[in-house]
Amino acid sequence: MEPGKVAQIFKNGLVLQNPTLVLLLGMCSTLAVTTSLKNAVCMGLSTTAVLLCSNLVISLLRHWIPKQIRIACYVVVVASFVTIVDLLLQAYLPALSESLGIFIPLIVVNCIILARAEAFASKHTPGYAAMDGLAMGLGFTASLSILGVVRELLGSGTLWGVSVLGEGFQPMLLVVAPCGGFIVLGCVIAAAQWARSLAERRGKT
Amino acid sequence: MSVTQLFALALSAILAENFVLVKFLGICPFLGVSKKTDTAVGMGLAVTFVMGLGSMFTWVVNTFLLVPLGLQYMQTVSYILVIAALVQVVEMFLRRALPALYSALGIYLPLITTNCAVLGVALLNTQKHFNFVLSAAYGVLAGLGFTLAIVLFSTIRERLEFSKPPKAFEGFPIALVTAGLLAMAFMGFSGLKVW
Amino acid sequence: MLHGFYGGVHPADRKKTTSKVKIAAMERPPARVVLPLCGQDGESGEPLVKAGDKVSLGQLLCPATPRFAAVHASVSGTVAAIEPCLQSWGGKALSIVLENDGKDAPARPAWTPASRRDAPQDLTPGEIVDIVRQAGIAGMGGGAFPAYLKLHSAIGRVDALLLNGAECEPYLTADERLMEERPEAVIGGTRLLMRCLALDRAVIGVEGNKYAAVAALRKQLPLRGGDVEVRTLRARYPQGSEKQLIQKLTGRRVPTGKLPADAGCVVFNVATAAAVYDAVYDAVPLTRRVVTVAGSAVAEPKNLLVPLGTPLEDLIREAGGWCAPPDRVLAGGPMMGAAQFDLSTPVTKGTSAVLGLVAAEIKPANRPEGPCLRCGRCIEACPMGLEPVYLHLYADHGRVRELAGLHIMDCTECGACAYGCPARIRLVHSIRSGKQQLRSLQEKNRGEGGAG
Amino acid sequence: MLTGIITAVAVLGGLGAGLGLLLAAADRVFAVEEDPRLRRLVDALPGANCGGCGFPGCAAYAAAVLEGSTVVGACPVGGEASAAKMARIMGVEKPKARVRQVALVRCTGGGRDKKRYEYDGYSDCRAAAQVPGGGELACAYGCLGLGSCVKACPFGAIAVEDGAARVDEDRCRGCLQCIPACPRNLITVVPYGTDVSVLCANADKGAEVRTVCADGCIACGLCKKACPNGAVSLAGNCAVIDYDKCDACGRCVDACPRHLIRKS
Amino acid sequence: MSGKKPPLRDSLRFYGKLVLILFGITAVSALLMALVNGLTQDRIASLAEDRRQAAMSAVMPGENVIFSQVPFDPGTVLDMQVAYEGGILRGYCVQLTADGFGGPITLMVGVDGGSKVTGVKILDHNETAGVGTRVDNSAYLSAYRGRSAGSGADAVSGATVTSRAVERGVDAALEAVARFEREGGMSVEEGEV
Amino acid sequence: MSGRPTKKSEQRPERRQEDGAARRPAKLTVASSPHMAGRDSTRMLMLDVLIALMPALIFSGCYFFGPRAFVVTAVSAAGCLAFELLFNLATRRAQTIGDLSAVVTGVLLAFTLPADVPYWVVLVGDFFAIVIVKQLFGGLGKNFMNPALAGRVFLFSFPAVMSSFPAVRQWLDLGSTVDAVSAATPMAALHDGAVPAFTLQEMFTGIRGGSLGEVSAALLLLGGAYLVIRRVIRLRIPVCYLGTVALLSYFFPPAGVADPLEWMLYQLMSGGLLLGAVFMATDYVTSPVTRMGQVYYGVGCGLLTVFLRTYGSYPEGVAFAILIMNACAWAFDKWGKPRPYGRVRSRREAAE
Ligand SMILES: Cc1cc2nc3c(=O)[nH]c(=O)nc-3n(C[C@H](O)[C@H](O)[C@H](O)COP(=O)(O)O)c2cc1C
Ligand SMILES: Cc1cc2nc3c(=O)[nH]c(=O)nc-3n(C[C@H](O)[C@H](O)[C@H](O)COP(=O)(O)O)c2cc1C
Ligand SMILES: Cc1cc2nc3c(=O)[nH]c(=O)nc-3n(C[C@H](O)[C@H](O)[C@H](O)COP(=O)(O)O)c2cc1C
Ligand SMILES: Cc1cc2nc3c(=O)[nH]c(=O)nc-3n(C[C@H](O)[C@H](O)[C@H](O)CO)c2cc1C
Ligand code: SF4
Ligand code: SF4
Ligand code: SF4
Ligand code: SF4
Ligand code: FES
Repeated sequence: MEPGKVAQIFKNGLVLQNPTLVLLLGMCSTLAVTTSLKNAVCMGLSTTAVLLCSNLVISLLRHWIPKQIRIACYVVVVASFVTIVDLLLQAYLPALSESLGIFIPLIVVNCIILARAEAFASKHTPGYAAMDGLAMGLGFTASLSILGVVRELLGSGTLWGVSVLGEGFQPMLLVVAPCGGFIVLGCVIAAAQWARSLAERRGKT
Repeated sequence: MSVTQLFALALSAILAENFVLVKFLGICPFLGVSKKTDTAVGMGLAVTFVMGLGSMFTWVVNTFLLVPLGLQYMQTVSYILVIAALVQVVEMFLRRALPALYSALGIYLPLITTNCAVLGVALLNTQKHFNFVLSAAYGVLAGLGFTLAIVLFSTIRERLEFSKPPKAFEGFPIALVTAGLLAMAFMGFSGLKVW
Repeated sequence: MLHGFYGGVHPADRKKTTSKVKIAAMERPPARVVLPLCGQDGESGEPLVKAGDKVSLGQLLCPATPRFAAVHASVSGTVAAIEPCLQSWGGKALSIVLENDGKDAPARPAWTPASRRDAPQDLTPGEIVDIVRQAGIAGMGGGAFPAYLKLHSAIGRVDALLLNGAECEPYLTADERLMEERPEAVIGGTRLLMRCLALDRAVIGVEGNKYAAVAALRKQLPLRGGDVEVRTLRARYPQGSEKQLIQKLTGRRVPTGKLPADAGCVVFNVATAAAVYDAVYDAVPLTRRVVTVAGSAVAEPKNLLVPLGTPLEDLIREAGGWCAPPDRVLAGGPMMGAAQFDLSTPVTKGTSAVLGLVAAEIKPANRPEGPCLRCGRCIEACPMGLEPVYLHLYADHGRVRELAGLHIMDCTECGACAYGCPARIRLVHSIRSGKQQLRSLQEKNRGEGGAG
Repeated sequence: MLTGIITAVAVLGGLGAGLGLLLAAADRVFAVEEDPRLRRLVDALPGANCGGCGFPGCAAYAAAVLEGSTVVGACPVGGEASAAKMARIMGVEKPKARVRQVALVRCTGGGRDKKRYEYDGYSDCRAAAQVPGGGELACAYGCLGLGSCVKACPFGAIAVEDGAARVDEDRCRGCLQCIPACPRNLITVVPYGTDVSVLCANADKGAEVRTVCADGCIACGLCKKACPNGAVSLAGNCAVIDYDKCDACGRCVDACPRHLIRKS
Repeated sequence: MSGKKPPLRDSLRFYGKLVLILFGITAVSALLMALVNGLTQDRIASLAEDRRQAAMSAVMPGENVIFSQVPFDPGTVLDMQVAYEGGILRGYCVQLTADGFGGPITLMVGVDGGSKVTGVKILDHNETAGVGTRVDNSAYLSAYRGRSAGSGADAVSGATVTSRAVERGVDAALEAVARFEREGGMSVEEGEV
Repeated sequence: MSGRPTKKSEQRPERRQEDGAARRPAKLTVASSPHMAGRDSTRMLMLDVLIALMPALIFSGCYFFGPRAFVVTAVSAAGCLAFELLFNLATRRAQTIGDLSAVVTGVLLAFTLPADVPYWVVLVGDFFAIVIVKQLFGGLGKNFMNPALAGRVFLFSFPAVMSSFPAVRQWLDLGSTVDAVSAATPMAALHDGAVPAFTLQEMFTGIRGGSLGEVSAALLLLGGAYLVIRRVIRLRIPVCYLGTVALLSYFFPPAGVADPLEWMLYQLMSGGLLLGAVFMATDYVTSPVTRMGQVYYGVGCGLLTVFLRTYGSYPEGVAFAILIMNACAWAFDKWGKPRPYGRVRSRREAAE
C-alpha cells in the first residue's frame, strides 16, 4: 500500500469527505444518539467496526457478486456484522446497548455503510477498503463526538456523565430533545462550511 | 382492534411519535428529497407503501420463521433482506405494470431500501409485540407521519429559497435548523392523551 | 344598483390647486411639435409628408394603423424632420417634427361638419365611425387606443356604453374641468357614440368629489328619465380603470384576455367623447387636448389646452416655470405616470398631465426598499385580485414559470399595491420586469416550438 | 448449539435463496426494455440541471444524446470529464478538446459617476432598462451594476465591483445563463484564461463616448495598430479581439489611451 | 435490468448462479451469527435475568427471597411473581407500565402479603430529564413504602404528570395483587392442576 | 378635446420666470410608478403594535405583579435589540434594529413568560428568538416561525421556571431570585376539565394567574381594537381563530360541564389565547397573506388549540398551535390563491 494514498484516504474520511459534516450521510443515528458523549462515541465505534468489516468483506467478494443482487448481498453482509456487534454489546456492555436501543440494528441502513460499499469497497482492494472503512468510521465518530460534546454540555451540563459546568448551570433540555439535535447539527455543519471557506480563502491569497 | 385503538395509534404514529421529527428515523430522505413539494409527496407515498408492505412481510417472517425456531437474533438480517427484495420486486413490478405510477414513484424506490424508517418500523413492530393487523396499520400510519413531516418540510423549504441565511448556513444547515424548529413545534403533540 | 370592486386605495387627491382653474390656451405656442407615428408597441404608419414640406393645422400626416390612430398636424408650419424621438414612455418612436409658423392656418376639413348638415341626427353608425377614424381620435384616458377600432368591434355586441369621468388619479383635473366647462360636448359626444352603437342609454361615471362637474353635466339632462345618466362614484383609486369601472357600474367583469365588448360593455373617456363631438360637428381632427400642469414645483398650476406634440418643458414654462427644484417630473398622474428625465418629450393624445413634484410630495414612495413583511396590504389593495407580494418574490428570483401561474399578465400596473406597501417595495416595477421576463420566455418557447 | 447453527444456516440461507429466486423470477416476468445506457449517461452528467446544454435538464440532454439528436460534449458544466465518459458510453470519438468558455462583461464601470438622473426604482438591471432612459447611466452601453446577471448565475460566479459586473473565471462554468439576463447585452463568451480583454461595448462615436465615460472606447484604433498578430479589429466603433489570433502579448493593453483593454 | 430478453436457458443458468451466491452469502453470515449468538446468548439471558432479579430484590428486600412466576392478567400488568422467604409468602413483585409525560413508564412494584407497598423501582421511562426524572430517586420512591390500596392520594405531594403516573402505576399494582389474592389464588391451583 | 380654444385665461402675475427656468432642472429622479405612497412604514406598524401592548403591560406592572413586569419586559426588548445588533455586526449586514421589530419580539416574548422569570432565562429566550429563529433566516420578513413564540417554547428547556406562576397580585421583587408562591393558573384547571376558581368578571378584567402579559382579557382586546382601527391588523385571523375555539368549546365541552357557554368563555379568556390570537397569530411574517389562506390558518389555529388543550400534556395549546400553523402558512397561501378579476366567472355572474 502506498502511504500517500492511505494518508489521502484518512484525510478524506476525517475531513474532506467527512460522512456527517460533508457527505451528510447517516443522519438518523447522528441525531438520535448524540444526546451524550458516551452514546456518541460508542455508536461511532460500533459503526466503525461494522464499516471496517463490511468494507473488507465486500472488497474481498467484489468480483463474485453479480450486479443484480449486489445490494441484497451488501445488505446481508452488513446486517450480519451489525447483529454480531449488537449481540456483543448486549452481552458485554448492556447499559450502553440499552441506551442506544434500536439504533444499533439500524446501523444496517446507515447510509454511510452502503454508500462506502458501493462507492469504495466494490472498487478497491481489501487493504484500501479496510482503511477507508476505518477512516470513514473515525470521521463519523469524530463528528458524532463533537455533537455529543455540545449537546451533552448544553443539554445536561455534564460531559461523559460528569458534571462539569458547576451547580449554577441550568441545562437546556431542548438541546437534547429532537429539535435541539437538528439545530445543533445545523450549526456544526455551518461552522464546518465556514471553516472550509476560510481555509479556501487562506489558500487563495 | 377497535376504532379508538386505531385512532390512538394514528395520533401516536403521525403526531406524538412522528417518525422523523420525534423518533429520528428516515432523516436522509427527509432532508434529501424535500426540496420540492411534488417530489416530497411522491417520496412520502412511496415510503408509506413500502412501510406497510414491509411491516406485513416481516411480521410473517418473524412469526412463522424466526420465533418458532428461536432465531430472533437474526431479525435484523432477515428483515433487511426481505425489505431489499421487496423494494426491488415492487420497483420491477411497477415499471412493468403501472408505468405511470412508476415514473412518479419509481425513482424514489431504490432510495427506500436504505431508509431507516422501513427497517425501523419492522423492528418496532416486533418490539411492541404487535399482531399482524396492528403491524400493518402501524407501518402505514408511521409512513403517513413521515409523509406529513416531509411534505410540510418541503413547503417550508420552498419558502427558504427566498430567505437569506448567512453564507455558512446556506443549504443544509438552514434546512436542519428549519427541521429543528418544526420538531420543536411538534413537541406540542408529545404525550398526547387520547386513549 | 352599484357594485363594489375589490381592493383599491385612497390616496390624497391633491386636486385643489387646479380644480377651479379654467382651461387656458397656451400663450406662447410651442416653437416645434413632435408627433409620434406609433405607440410603445407596433409599427409606425407611412408618413404622407417629408422633411421640408409645408403643412397646415389639421392636415393628415399619417393614416391610421391597426394600433395607432391617424396623425394630424397640430400646428401649421414646416416638417423639420422625420426621425426617432424620445417619448414620455421612455423609448424612442419615429416622429414627425414640425416647425411652428405660429399662424395656425387650418387645413380644409376632410368631411362635412354635422353643424352644417341639414339633419345631423341622421348620421349612420358607419359614417360616425368613419369620421372618428379620419379625425384620428384615440383614447384620451391614457390608453391612446384608436377609438374607431374600439367602436367598430363594439357595434352590435354591447348593451352598455360607459363614459369614464372618474379621473381617480391625484392632481389630475383635466377631465373635471372639461366636464364642467364643456358639458354639452361631453354629452353630445356621448349621444353620438350611443347612436353609433344603437343604444338608447349611456352612463357617465364621475367620482363624487367633482360636484361642479356633476352639476354641470346634470344641467344638460332632464331631471329624470334622460338617455344619459350621470352617476357619482365613491372616490377610490383606481375607480377610473376600465375594468373596475365596468365592475362598479354594471357588476360585470371583463373575462381575462378579453375585451370589454366581451362583457357587453364599452368604455370611453369623457374627453374622447368630447373629441368625437368636435370632430362630427365641427369637422376638426384631434390636434389639441387639455393637460393638467401641477405639482408643488410648478409656479402656477393650471389646465392648459395644448397642441399635441408640445414638449413638456413648454408646458412648464407656460405654467410659470419652476418655483422649487422638482425631484420628479411626470407625464401622467402620480399613480401611473412615467417619470421623465428629458423634458423635450411631447404631449400625446393620452397625456393627461405634466407634474413637477418636489421630494416632499413623493414621500414616502422614495424611501429605500425594506424587506417585505408579508403584511398582505398589497393583496388587499389589488383590484385585479392578484398577489403582488408573490409576483414580486418570483420576479425577483427569476422564477418565471410561477409568474405565469400567478397570472402576472393580468396586472394593470395600477400601483395600488405599491401605494400601500409599508416596506416600500417597488412592486409595480418588479412586476413589470417579471412580465418582460415571462414574455421573453414565451417568445423563446414559441421560437423553439416553431423550429422543432 | 449445533442444531441452532444448522437451523440458522438453513433458515437464512433458505430465505436468501428464496428471495434470490423471487428476484430472478421478477426480473424475468417484469422485464422491460430500456436502454441501459440512458442511466449511465445521466450518471455521467453533473446533475446541475442548469440548462446550459440547451435542454431542460441533464436527463433530457442524456436522452437527446441517446437518440442521436445532439452530440456529446454540450454540457458546459461537466466539461471534459463528462464528455469523455459519455463518449465512452456511446462508443463515439471523444470530441476534440474544447477550451473552456467563460463569460466576460464588457464594461469597466468607468461611466458610473456620469448619470443622467437619479434612479430610484427596483434594484434590477432589467427593470432599470424599462424606465425612461433605460437606467441612470449617461452611457447607453454601460453596465448598470444592479446585478441581474448576478441573480441569474447559478454558480455564484458574478459580483458587481466598482460599478460593473465581474465574472470569476474559476467559478464560471460557461452555462451562459447570464447572457440573456443582461438588458445591455454586455456579456460575451471568451476562452478560459483569456489574459487580454476589451472592457467596453460602446458603439457610439468617440466624441459622444468621451462625454459619458472616463474609460469608454473611442475607436481610435491604436490597439489595432499595436497588435502584431492582427488580432484586434474595430467593429461598430469598438475594439474586438479575435482570440484565435491573440497570443496575449499585451501590446494593445499598453497602447489603449483609455485603459479599457485590460490584462488579468 | 437488461435490454433484450436472453434465451431462457442462458438466463436460467444465470439466475441459478444468483440464487447460489445469495444462498452462499446468507448461509455464511448465518453461520457467523449463530456462532456469536451461541457464545453470547447465555450471558445475555443471564444479564436480563439478573437485572430482573435485582429489580425484584430492590422492591422486596429480605434474605434469600425466592421468586416464582404466577399467572397474571396480561391486560393490566407485564409480569407478576410471588416472593417466598424460607417458604413463607413474603409478597408479590408486579411489573407494569403507566402513561407518563413522554410515554409509558415501566415500574416494578413490590407488595407485601398485607397489601402494603414494600418498594417501587422505575425500570424504564421516557420522561423529560430534570423534570420527569425527579421522581426517579429513592427518596421520592420510598415515600410509597407502606402505601396500601385504600390510602388515597395523600402519599405524594407536588404532583406532576410523571408523579401522578407513578402513583397510578402503584395503585394499579396494588389492585392487581388484590385481585390476584381474591380470585387468582384459586386460578393458580386450577392452572397447576 | 379638440381645437376649439376656450377663453384666454386671465393675465398672469409678474412672478413669471425666465424661459431658462423651464429647462431641465439640475437633478431629476426617475423611477417606476407609482410616485406617491401611503404613510405606513414598517417602523410605524411596529410602533403601533407596541402601543397596543402598553395597556396590558401597564396593568401588569402597576397593578398586578409590580415593577418587575416592566423590568422583565425592558430586559427582553433590550436583549432582542442587542442580539439583532450583534448578529448584524458579526455577519456584516446592514443594521436593521431601527425597524423596531426586535422590540416587538422582545415585548411579546416577555408577555408569555411568568413574571418572576429570572432575567438570564429571558435573555436565553431572546437569543433563540432573534438569532436562531429570525436572523439565521435572513431577518425581518424571512423567518417562517414566530420568533417570540419559538423563544418561549425553547424556554421549556427550563420547565421548573416555565410551569410555576406567581399568585394573583403577588407583588414581586426586582431581584433575580425566584421567590414566587407558585399558583395554579386557570389553564391548569381547564386542562383537567374543570372550571377555574376565578369568576368570569375576574377573568375578563384580569384578576387571575398567568403569564406576565396575558392576564387581562379586557386590555388585550383594547389593544386589538386599537390595531384594527389603525388598520395594522385585519380581523380575519383573530375572528377565525377565536370563533373556532368558541364553537368547539361550546359544542363539545368535556363531560361534567354544566354550562357550555360559561365553559366557552373561560376557554376564550384563559391562557394565552387572546394574546396569541390578537398579537401573535397575526404576525405578518409568519402567517399567510391571502384571504383564504388566512381563514384556513385561523381555523387551523383554533382547532389545534382546542385539541392540544384537551389532549396535550402541556397545559398550553396556543403557542404550539400557532407554531404548527406557522409551518403551514406557505402551503395555505398556495391553496388559498385568490381568483383574479375576470377569471372563471361564477355561475351567477354568467347567468346575468
Ligand atoms: C392590442 C389591443 C387591441 C385592442 N382591440 C380592441 C378592440 O378590438 N375593441 C375595443 O373595444 N377595444 C380594444 N382595445 C382597447 C382596450 O379594450 C382598452 O380599451 C384599451 O387598452 C385602453 O384601456 P386602458 O387604458 O384601461 O388600458 C384593444 C387594446 C389593445 C392593446
Ligand atoms: C389603473 C388605471 C386607472 C385609470 N384611470 C382612468 C381615469 O381616471 N380616467 C380615465 O378616463 N381613464 C382611466 N384609465 C383608462 C381606462 O382604463 C380606459 O382606458 C379609458 O377609460 C378608456 O377610454 P378611452 O379609450 O377613451 O381612453 C385608467 C386605466 C387604468 C389601468
Ligand atoms: C419541556 C417540558 C418538559 C416537561 N416534562 C415533564 C415530564 O417529563 N414530567 C412531568 O411530570 N412534567 C413535565 N413537564 C412539566 C409539565 O408542564 C407540568 O409539570 C405539568 O403540566 C404539571 O402541571 P399540572 O399539574 O397543571 O398538570 C414538562 C414541562 C416542559 C415545559
Ligand atoms: C401585527 C404584528 C404582530 C407581530 N407579532 C409578533 C409576534 O407574535 N412575535 C414576534 O416575534 N414578532 C411579532 N411581530 C414583529 C415582527 O413581525 C416579527 O418579529 C417578525 O416575525 C420578524 O421577522 C409582529 C408585528 C406585527 C406588525
Ligand atoms: S404590501 Fe409590501 S410588505 Fe406588505 S406583503 Fe405586499 S410587498 Fe410585502
Ligand atoms: S399594479 Fe398590478 S398587482 Fe399591483 S395592485 Fe395594480 S393590478 Fe394589482
Ligand atoms: S458567469 Fe455564471 S451564468 Fe454566466 S456563464 Fe458563467 S456560470 Fe453561467
Ligand atoms: S452586466 Fe448587465 S446584468 Fe450584469 S450588472 Fe451589468 S448591466 Fe446588469
Ligand atoms: S441514516 Fe436514517 S435514513 Fe439515512
